[in-house]
Amino acid sequence: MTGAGLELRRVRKSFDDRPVLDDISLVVRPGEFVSIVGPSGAGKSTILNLLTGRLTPDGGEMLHDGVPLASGSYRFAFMPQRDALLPWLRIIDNTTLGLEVAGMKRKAARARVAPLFAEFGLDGFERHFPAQLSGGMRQRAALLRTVVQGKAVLLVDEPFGALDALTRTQMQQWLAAMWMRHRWTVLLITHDVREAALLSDRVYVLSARPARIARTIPVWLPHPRPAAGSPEVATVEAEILNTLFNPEF
Amino acid sequence: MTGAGLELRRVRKSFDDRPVLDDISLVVRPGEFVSIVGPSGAGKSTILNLLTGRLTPDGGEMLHDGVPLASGSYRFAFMPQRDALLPWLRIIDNTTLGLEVAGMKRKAARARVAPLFAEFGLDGFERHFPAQLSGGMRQRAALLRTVVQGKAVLLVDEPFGALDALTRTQMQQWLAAMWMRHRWTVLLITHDVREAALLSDRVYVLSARPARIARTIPVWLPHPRPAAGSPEVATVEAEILNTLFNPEF
Amino acid sequence: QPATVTMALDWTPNTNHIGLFVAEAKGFYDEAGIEVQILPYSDTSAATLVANHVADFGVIGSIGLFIQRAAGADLVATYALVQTETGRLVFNGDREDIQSPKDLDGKTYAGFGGGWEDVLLGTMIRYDGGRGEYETVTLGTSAYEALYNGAVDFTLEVYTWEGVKAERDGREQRAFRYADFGVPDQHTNFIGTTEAYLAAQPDTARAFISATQKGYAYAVEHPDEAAGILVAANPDAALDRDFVRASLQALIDGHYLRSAAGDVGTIDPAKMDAVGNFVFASGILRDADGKPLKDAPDFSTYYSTDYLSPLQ
Amino acid sequence: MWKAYAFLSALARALGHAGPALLSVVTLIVGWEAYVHFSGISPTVLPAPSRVLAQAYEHRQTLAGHGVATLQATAFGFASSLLAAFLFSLLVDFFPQLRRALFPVFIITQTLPLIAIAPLIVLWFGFGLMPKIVLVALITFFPMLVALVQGYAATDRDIEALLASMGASRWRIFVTARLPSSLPYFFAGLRISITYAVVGAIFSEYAGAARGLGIYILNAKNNFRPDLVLAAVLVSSTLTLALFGATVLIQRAAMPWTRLSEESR
Amino acid sequence: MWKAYAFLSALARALGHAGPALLSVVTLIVGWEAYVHFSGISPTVLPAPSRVLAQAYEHRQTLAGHGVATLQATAFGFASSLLAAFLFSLLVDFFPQLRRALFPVFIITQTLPLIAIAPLIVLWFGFGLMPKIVLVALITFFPMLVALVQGYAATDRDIEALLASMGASRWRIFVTARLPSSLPYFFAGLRISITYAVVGAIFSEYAGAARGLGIYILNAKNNFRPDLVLAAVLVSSTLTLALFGATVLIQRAAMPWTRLSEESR
Ligand SMILES: Nc1ncnc2c1ncn2[C@@H]1O[C@H](COP(=O)(O)OP(=O)(O)OP(=O)(O)O)[C@@H](O)[C@H]1O
Ligand SMILES: Nc1ncnc2c1ncn2[C@@H]1O[C@H](COP(=O)(O)OP(=O)(O)OP(=O)(O)O)[C@@H](O)[C@H]1O
Ligand SMILES: Cc1ncc(C[n+]2csc(CCO)c2C)c(N)n1
Ligand SMILES: [Mg+2]
Ligand SMILES: [Mg+2]
Repeated sequence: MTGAGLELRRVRKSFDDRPVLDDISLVVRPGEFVSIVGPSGAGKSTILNLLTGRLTPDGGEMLHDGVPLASGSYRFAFMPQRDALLPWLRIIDNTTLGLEVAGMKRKAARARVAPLFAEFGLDGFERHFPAQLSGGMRQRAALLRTVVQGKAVLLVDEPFGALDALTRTQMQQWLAAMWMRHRWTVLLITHDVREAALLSDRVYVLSARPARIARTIPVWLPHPRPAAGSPEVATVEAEILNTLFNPEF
Repeated sequence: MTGAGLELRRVRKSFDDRPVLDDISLVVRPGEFVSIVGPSGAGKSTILNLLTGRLTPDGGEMLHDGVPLASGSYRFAFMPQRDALLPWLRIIDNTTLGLEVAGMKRKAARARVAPLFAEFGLDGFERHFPAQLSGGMRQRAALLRTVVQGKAVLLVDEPFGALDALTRTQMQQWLAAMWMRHRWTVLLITHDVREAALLSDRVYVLSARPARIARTIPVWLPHPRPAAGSPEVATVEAEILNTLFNPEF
Repeated sequence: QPATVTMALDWTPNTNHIGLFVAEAKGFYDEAGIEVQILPYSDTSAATLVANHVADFGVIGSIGLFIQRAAGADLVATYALVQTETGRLVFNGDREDIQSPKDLDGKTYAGFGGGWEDVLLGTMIRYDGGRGEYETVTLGTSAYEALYNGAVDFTLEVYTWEGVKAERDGREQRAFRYADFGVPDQHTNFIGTTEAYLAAQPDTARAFISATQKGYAYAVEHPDEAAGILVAANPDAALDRDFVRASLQALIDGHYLRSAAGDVGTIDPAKMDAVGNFVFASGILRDADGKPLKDAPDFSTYYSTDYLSPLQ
Repeated sequence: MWKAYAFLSALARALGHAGPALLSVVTLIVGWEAYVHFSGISPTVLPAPSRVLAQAYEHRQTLAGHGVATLQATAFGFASSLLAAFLFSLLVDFFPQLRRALFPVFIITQTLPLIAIAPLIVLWFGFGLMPKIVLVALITFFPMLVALVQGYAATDRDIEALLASMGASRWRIFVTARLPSSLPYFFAGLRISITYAVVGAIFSEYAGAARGLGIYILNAKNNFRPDLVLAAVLVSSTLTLALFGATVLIQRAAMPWTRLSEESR
Repeated sequence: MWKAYAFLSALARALGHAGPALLSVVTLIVGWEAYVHFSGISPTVLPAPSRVLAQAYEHRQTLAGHGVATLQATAFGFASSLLAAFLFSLLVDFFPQLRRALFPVFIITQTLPLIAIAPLIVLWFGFGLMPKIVLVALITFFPMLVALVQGYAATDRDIEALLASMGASRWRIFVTARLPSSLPYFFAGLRISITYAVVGAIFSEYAGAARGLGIYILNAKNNFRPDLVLAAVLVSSTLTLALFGATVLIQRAAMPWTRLSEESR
């Protein structure tokens, strides 16, 4: 039952006797866009912390391409909640950060990142500080920093939660377009039911803490999906919402 | 062309030579739920500041029931962005604040507010401090404080912007239900296109600064509207989004 | 390489210190093969600096010497700056209500913060038939301003400095001499060091003391030049040359620096014994644990005249 | 039952917190004691802590008397300072132009070296409580003023807009919103200032006074009793720490909403 | 052209800012001068500012000499204090348990009345630069340590999580994230501490030194020259304000990202 991509099997995690993750099993196949939706405090960020190696699970297995994850292997590129750009680094230095930490020389890292600025709509902003960019541009810079690391899977935690609703909609459409072009393997954490429905190939809905997978919702719709107005997307949304608001779940 | 309710005619406002409101005309009839949607920084909050008397317009007219608004008349109840509960006052004192400022004795004010706690889902939390309440409860307390003032119009600025997406959806449905029961006259500012489509009888879409009314979208759908999944609501949403994202507007 | 001697002062430079500056300026220290560094007055008393080996020598008050020695501090007086008491109890001249020390009962005294002041004043007032009860406000260096402003009733001064200054400034003052009211006459202050220093560097000590003695003797002989030296050596202090000259004259005329017998710097065993027994009897001599001494110590160990040169 | 358990676990936690602190303080004292004993250093240079404690106990009555005088000076001085800071904060809040005019003057007062100023203040104001009050106020007034003004500025603009929309007067807004908003800043300032207040009071006594720990220290110093100097230092530090602790307790009592929010979520 | 305009308007704004301040300072000085002239108060009690200025000018060389000595003591003391604070902040950051053990000891040092401690420190460390360094460090070390530790704690948890996910070492995270995060706190602490540093240096000179403004003040006072005392106070305050201004400039240079974000949005 093993295979390519990322796989979690019956993963459990408690903090001081307080169970947070009860029983989490999920898969992300190469090239898939998978989302996790769940109530606040359910343990969504905790799942990513397990995958980045910040936390170790109390039980269960975490496999990548069928091999158990060793601690300290740093196989995945992580994009934290909000953008987490370092305010004191210029955009160019922010985007090369992962490469430099991984040991690449500054010059080589810049050479790797530079050609991507145009595609990410950041051309000409290399020497700006993050505070000089708009919210949407900052998110694009953060995503650029994430993908340029060339890791197998992108772990993205609520990237657009702090943006206003209009900018958020724009960024979702931009991300959908970028994903179609590059077909990154993505595990996205979100609060936003519509975001999950718009972007994902599959949505895992978490129960409240201690979190289990309450429901797995495959989304068989073709990409790209319209920002609003498609009844199919609306159906997926309704399905997610029903699971979330179902008192029995 | 005058009538009952609130009316703005060709209102203009600049800050230090920077025009913010260019030409705003709108009406809110008694019992109507009207929304204003627009980009960040367009001047939405500025409109409410004009109505509460914090700012005075540079030009144009503001009428209530056909009579020009005198400064210092405080005819409207205002609910600011976020909840703006006073952290050092217990919920009961927060909710009676408007009445007490208007000169009512504390005892009388409490007697007026007390029966509403149950309806607003705050029963038993009278003596709690705001920090002890969840985000949704805080919003309900803030709305209770607003409606209990018994003013002719409720001015509500992005009430749910700070909530997570799931709680926000719940609160929107709760507000829709409350509004159907009480038929308050509401002018709602929001970033959230779906919120506007779900709740409003009419949506004014603002242009970017200096703001004009780019489009007026009447919503002829019956209340209550489903939280997700109605194609009619989706159509309204798409209409608003198209106006907002139209580069010519 | 000349030996260096550090010397701590007890007050801003004044005519009590004149011999030090004269010896320095006239090259007496150079001739003696030593280099003297005069440390400015600070909030930490010279006796403390000396006893703790921060300074080699220092200007030490007479009664302070007895108190600290009794408490076990390693201090020895090696040179008497003055041959007879320069201090006196002083108050403004217009105080008709103060005619003799007993009138000081109930008045306010501006003090410097030391246990012995109480003994001195108490003795004088009681000797005169008073109760010895007065208020103390500890003012330290602000005592004189407070007296001149009338904020306090009396204080102690060095006649040859503050007293002369008051005369020159035309300020009416009256005073009581300690010796007139039951307090034995004393050398008001000394140049002192530690036994440890004398044991380790007897030659340097001798060189320093005798050169200093020469300085004082020279100052008595050449007051005009000496006054000029003191003023020039202390530009920061902005001293008034005429005042310094007048002060020096008072020191000379009163035989403070050179006794009528011609002694300069000599420590008089009789005075030391009298004062020692006086402070012992008053009960302010305490041992290292703060308990009053039971037996009178041998005061001759408190000083040494071995380092003076037999000048005359 | 629950209460008793909660109390015990709170106590355990407090001890757990205090443990390392106590340990290091005790280590320091024991090390000092050992050094004095084995180095044979003279007690006039560095007295052993045991001696300091013994002397503090022996002279407890005198020390208490002087301590009370210092406490009194601190209390009066600090109270005046607080009152003045509050009145000026009101002034500056209602007439913001005044801020630019007054603050630079206050900033300059903060750069004055106290040792130079203290004797002058004593000469100008006499030897009573007044110069102490002035000096303590000089040290603590501006930090408290800044704390209050910062606190007012930290008021949530939304809350002010809300109150204004209700027709609240400027004064009503001040009392209902700005003043409570300033409390955390006020107490942060208070905790620091109270420390300086004690030191300031001792200072002014040192420059001239009839009683107080400053005088006691001066006398002990002039009588070559560093053990008594340190005994007085012990009293003054204890006083300072006690006042510090008191402000923490007052803050908890004055701001119940911050306390509750931690407990019961 | 634009540059010139921008410069001129910046100047106008600065003057607009400085205007009320200058006005009130000048008013104060003129009022003081007038009071001295018309009250006929003795210059030994309260000298007129004109006299203070004239004397400061007349004794400018002496004052400069002592000022340099004080500046030197301040600089050495503050540099040592900064170094120690940084090393301890590192220690406490990497071994958080140490914090609980060390901080209470440091807090106690902050409650010690300096007038009592200064002479003892002179006794222990002699008459040279050392006691000054120790005293300045004693005053400024803990505030700087607290500022740094607070600054580290203010680091965005997300940024740390991000760096950890990239495989960054504890040290790399410290250098890349925690240290830059602490800069605003560091500079806030610096601005306050530098003020205390000057006062502390003067203090230690007062207790014992060969040169310095403290010594000068003490001598002037004993010679009944309050005008010279105030002239030295003027020098010391100017020194403090200059150092304060320098820290503001250093901050602007060291944190370009905060400056730019205001200009160009
Ligand atoms: N390091 C930790 N130590 C103790 N408890 C933790 C830790 N990290 C998270 N928790 C707790 O685990 C629960 C889940 O936290 P997590 O951040 O994973 O939630 P989340 O689903 O990401 O929430 P949100 O949607 O608000 O981001 C919370 O109750 C949180 O307080
Ligand atoms: N009192 C004021 N003085 C000067 N400029 C102001 C003032 N109030 C608002 N502005 C400016 O007016 C513009 C509109 O502000 P406003 O708060 O009305 O926008 P908004 O549409 O409510 O934005 P958001 O969606 O972010 O809340 C902004 O550029 C703002 O900087
Ligand atoms: C120049 C000079 N003036 C005053 C004192 C202070 N002082 C210390 S003891 C004492 C009284 C003498 O019996 C006085 C007045 C001093 N040391 N030197
Ligand atoms: Mg999370
Ligand atoms: Mg707004």
